[in-house]
Amino acid sequence: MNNIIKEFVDNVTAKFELMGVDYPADLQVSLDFDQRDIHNALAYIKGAGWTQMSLLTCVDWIADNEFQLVFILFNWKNGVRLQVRTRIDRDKPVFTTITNIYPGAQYYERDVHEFFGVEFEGNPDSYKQLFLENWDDIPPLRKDFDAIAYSDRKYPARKYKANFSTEAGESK
Amino acid sequence: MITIIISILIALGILVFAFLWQTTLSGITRKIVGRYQKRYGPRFYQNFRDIFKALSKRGITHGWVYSFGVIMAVGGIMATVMFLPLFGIVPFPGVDNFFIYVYLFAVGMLGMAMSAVGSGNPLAGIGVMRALTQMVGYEVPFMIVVLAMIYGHGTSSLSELAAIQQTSGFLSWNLVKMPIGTIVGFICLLGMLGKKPFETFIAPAEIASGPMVEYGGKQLGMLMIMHELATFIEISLFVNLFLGGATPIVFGETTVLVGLSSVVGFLLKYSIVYIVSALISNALGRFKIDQVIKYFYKVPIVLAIIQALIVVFLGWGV
Amino acid sequence: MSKKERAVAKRKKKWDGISNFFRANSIWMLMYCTGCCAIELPQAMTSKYDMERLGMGPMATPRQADVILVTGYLSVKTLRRVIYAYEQMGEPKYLVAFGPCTINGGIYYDAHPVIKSLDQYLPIDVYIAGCMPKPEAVMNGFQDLIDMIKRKEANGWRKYQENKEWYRENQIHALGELRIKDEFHE
Amino acid sequence: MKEVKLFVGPQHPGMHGNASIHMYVDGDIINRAYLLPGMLHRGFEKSMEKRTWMNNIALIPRICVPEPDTNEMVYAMNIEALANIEVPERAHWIRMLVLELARLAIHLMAFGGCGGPTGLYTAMYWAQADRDGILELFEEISGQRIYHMYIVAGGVRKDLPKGIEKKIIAYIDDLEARLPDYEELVLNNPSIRKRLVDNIILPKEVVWELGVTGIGMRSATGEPYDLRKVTPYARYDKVEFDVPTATYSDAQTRMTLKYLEMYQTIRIIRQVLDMMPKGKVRAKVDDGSALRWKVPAGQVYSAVEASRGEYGYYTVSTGELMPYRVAVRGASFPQGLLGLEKYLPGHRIDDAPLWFDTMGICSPEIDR
Repeated sequence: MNNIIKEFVDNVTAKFELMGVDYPADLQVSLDFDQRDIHNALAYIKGAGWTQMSLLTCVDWIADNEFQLVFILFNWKNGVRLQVRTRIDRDKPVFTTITNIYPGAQYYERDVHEFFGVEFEGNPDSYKQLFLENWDDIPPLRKDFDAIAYSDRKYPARKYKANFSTEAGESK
Repeated sequence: MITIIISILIALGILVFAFLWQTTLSGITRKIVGRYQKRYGPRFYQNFRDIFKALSKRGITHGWVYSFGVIMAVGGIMATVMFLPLFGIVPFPGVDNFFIYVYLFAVGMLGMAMSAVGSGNPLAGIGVMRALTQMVGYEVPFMIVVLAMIYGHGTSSLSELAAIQQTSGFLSWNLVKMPIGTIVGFICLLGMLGKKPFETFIAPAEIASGPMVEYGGKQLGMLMIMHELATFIEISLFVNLFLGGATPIVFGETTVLVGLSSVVGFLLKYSIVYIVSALISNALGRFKIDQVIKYFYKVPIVLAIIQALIVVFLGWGV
Repeated sequence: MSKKERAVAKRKKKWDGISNFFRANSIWMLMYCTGCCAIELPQAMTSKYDMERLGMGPMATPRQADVILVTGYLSVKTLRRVIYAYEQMGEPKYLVAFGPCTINGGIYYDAHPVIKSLDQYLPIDVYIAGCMPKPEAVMNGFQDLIDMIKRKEANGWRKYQENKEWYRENQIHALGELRIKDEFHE
Repeated sequence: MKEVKLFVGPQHPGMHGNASIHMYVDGDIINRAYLLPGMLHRGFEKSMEKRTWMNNIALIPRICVPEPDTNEMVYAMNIEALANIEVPERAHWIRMLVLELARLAIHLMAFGGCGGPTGLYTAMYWAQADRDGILELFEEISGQRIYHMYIVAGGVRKDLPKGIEKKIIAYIDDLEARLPDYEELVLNNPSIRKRLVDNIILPKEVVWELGVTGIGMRSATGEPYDLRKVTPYARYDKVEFDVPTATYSDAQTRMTLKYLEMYQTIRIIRQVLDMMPKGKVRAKVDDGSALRWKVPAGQVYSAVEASRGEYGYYTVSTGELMPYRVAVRGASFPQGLLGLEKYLPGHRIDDAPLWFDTMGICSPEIDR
């Protein structure tokens, strides 16, 4: 099994400029690509047997001022899972859609747009609201969005005389 | 003059009896179905509580068509019940023709359809559309069978049709004489009652109870009364047409005893038909509306035509 | 109070007593699973606990129903629909709230889409404790509701009528606007 | 005829959970349909960033209500992969037991759920009554009927109670004897077959396009694409079981596969109870207070086979007290959103709830 992974990683390295390779778990490889290469890389990976896109998600690296887009791909033939990752600028989060490669990404892109504000060019539906309704703040899963403050502002709680809330969750 | 008053009193008595009897029976059936589904089930008088609770709630209206339609529906069905012969007693002698029930019944149903569409809810519209489509489905085979029966017996009076079947005991029932017709009649009865698999126009999981979708409070209570009465009419028609009506189960000289036993006989047959239909209903799923129509126009209509041909050309079952 | 008014009030009271008997024994609940506590409702409804014994049954639409069950947390999006449903229901109507999430947000006290205390937006007749309430607790809660109706204490709907402005103000604070055009896919 | 817009749900008896379908119907035929999710959105992914690694264990089962154990399992697997925790042998087997019991419960619920849209309420009553037995077993094992919070990082919370094996065996014996009744009642019932056979077909090529997994995928492709076989987790490589497959995915096939999977699940449970070793059930994961436990940095994705398909979490740790980001892949996300939009048109209104039921759509995990 490790041979397959190694061979595949070698192939990818030969074709594309990889920013990093990691093996976070058994049968799992993470590949970091540059934003320019990612569409070609995904098309190549899909051709190599990773036909299923399990997840498209985003991580907000606020310290680096970057968003990281993560594509989880799975190959049912040999059970190897790929994390294909790329970083985009946080101030101008624009990315080209991958629905032409993985059509199933349509709603994941909408999800990421809604929760992080990443725009997907070429996905005409991605700007529409999906889970939230009448949202009036910055996208909620960004790190600079303060959910507790928002919640306190919008939904007043009952006043108790004693303070029952524990500090465990909020402590640093 | 006095005869008219007596007739009206008898008719009102039938109305009250029909309501009490059918509501009780459907409560008992709920209990039986509950046991069938491995549970305890409600009390047998639960349906009365439901109806009176609904009547005690505050109603709303969606315009005069909506309110008027409900009254028309209940009124039409009540009128139908009042013309219905019960235990051989005919409230208005001479006007217990089968076609009277068909037309009066249609008035009530039309009122309900009008009212439901008047509520403006699209689900109600779809439900009414389905109900009418289903009506087209079951009316045709049912009518063929009943017309054949009327042709065979030479009368269209419901009480006479029942009386003919009481001449020589069990063997003169239409169940024995026209077995194919009875099967068709029972399938159509399931369609009329809206039992599964022909529950398509109610279909809570699809169109949220169809025509009933916008009813609440008083209107819903009235519609529930209407539903109980309509069930009474449909099953009474079936029992009178196919199962010999109010046949006595005790034979002898005493008129009172025989009369009472014929009442029991009628109610027994009525209960069996209703409970069997409820049990069938709970062992089956529901069809889609296109499947309902295809079903009615395939099996029952062919059987009905065969039965009609037998009656008309062979003369069996007369 | 004049004699006539007293007579009217007396008659009304008597009528209320009779109707409350029927109301208590025939509670139709709205089939609306607003949150996770609804997963124990099938258990309470079906063979083991059989809610129908108490005369309770599920109903398809708000117009037909008497009681709405808020089963757990409410996201703002659901709150809007619950308000729609509650206002459609015919009076008298009751509201049963499940779990701690309806009291102070429960485990979702810091979640951006979840409201904290439901009684700011809608009047509550009975709270059922537990996360999630076991079927026994659910049945007990319904029994409480029945007793309250018999004692004429389940007056949430009156409270809602009388304090409508206050409730409306809170609703609008949480929801932005109450009625929206629900055309999000276009 | 004019196109009519129908809002099916969120308050609708045919909806599974709190979601809504916007339908444009022409008569009875659906022209277009979209799912409107978000009624159950609770912002889990945000809340988890604000709680410690241990606190989250109480939060995650709530993501998928009917089958919460898969949540606990993937979360634990992620932490174990990040922190390189060796799980005790017995814990693996207990996890399998819990996961398979949960699978049995949700398949029973699916059988009951099939009764709702088709009008066969008897199936619903029977299935819920049988499911109650599993919930009672869970209550004895973990102390909770629905949300067990039983599988934690490093093993399971506590050992199985004494004598539970006998009860489980008695229960599954009983259930196995009753399963043919379900076959008669649902799968072989002519009126239900009329609704299910050749209806709501999921074509093979579409499966890949959508990313549908689980029963939907296996019923269309005919390949045993089950994560328990492809990438065995826990000790699924040590037990024998078959993955039922089919090559024509209509609603009837999918229900039949659920039915056959119940037998396989029972088979797994028997083997697990036979082969379960004695020993510790929880590895020590932290030094001192669990609340100050820091999971090493890393980014990892784990998935398990839920009843609806691949259920996964993507976890990002920066070595802090709390997760940096946890992304949830709901197993029914593809078939619920895109699948519904693409494959419901052309069907009748009556088929929408059946799509939900046979594809096993769980709205809380779509919304998170």
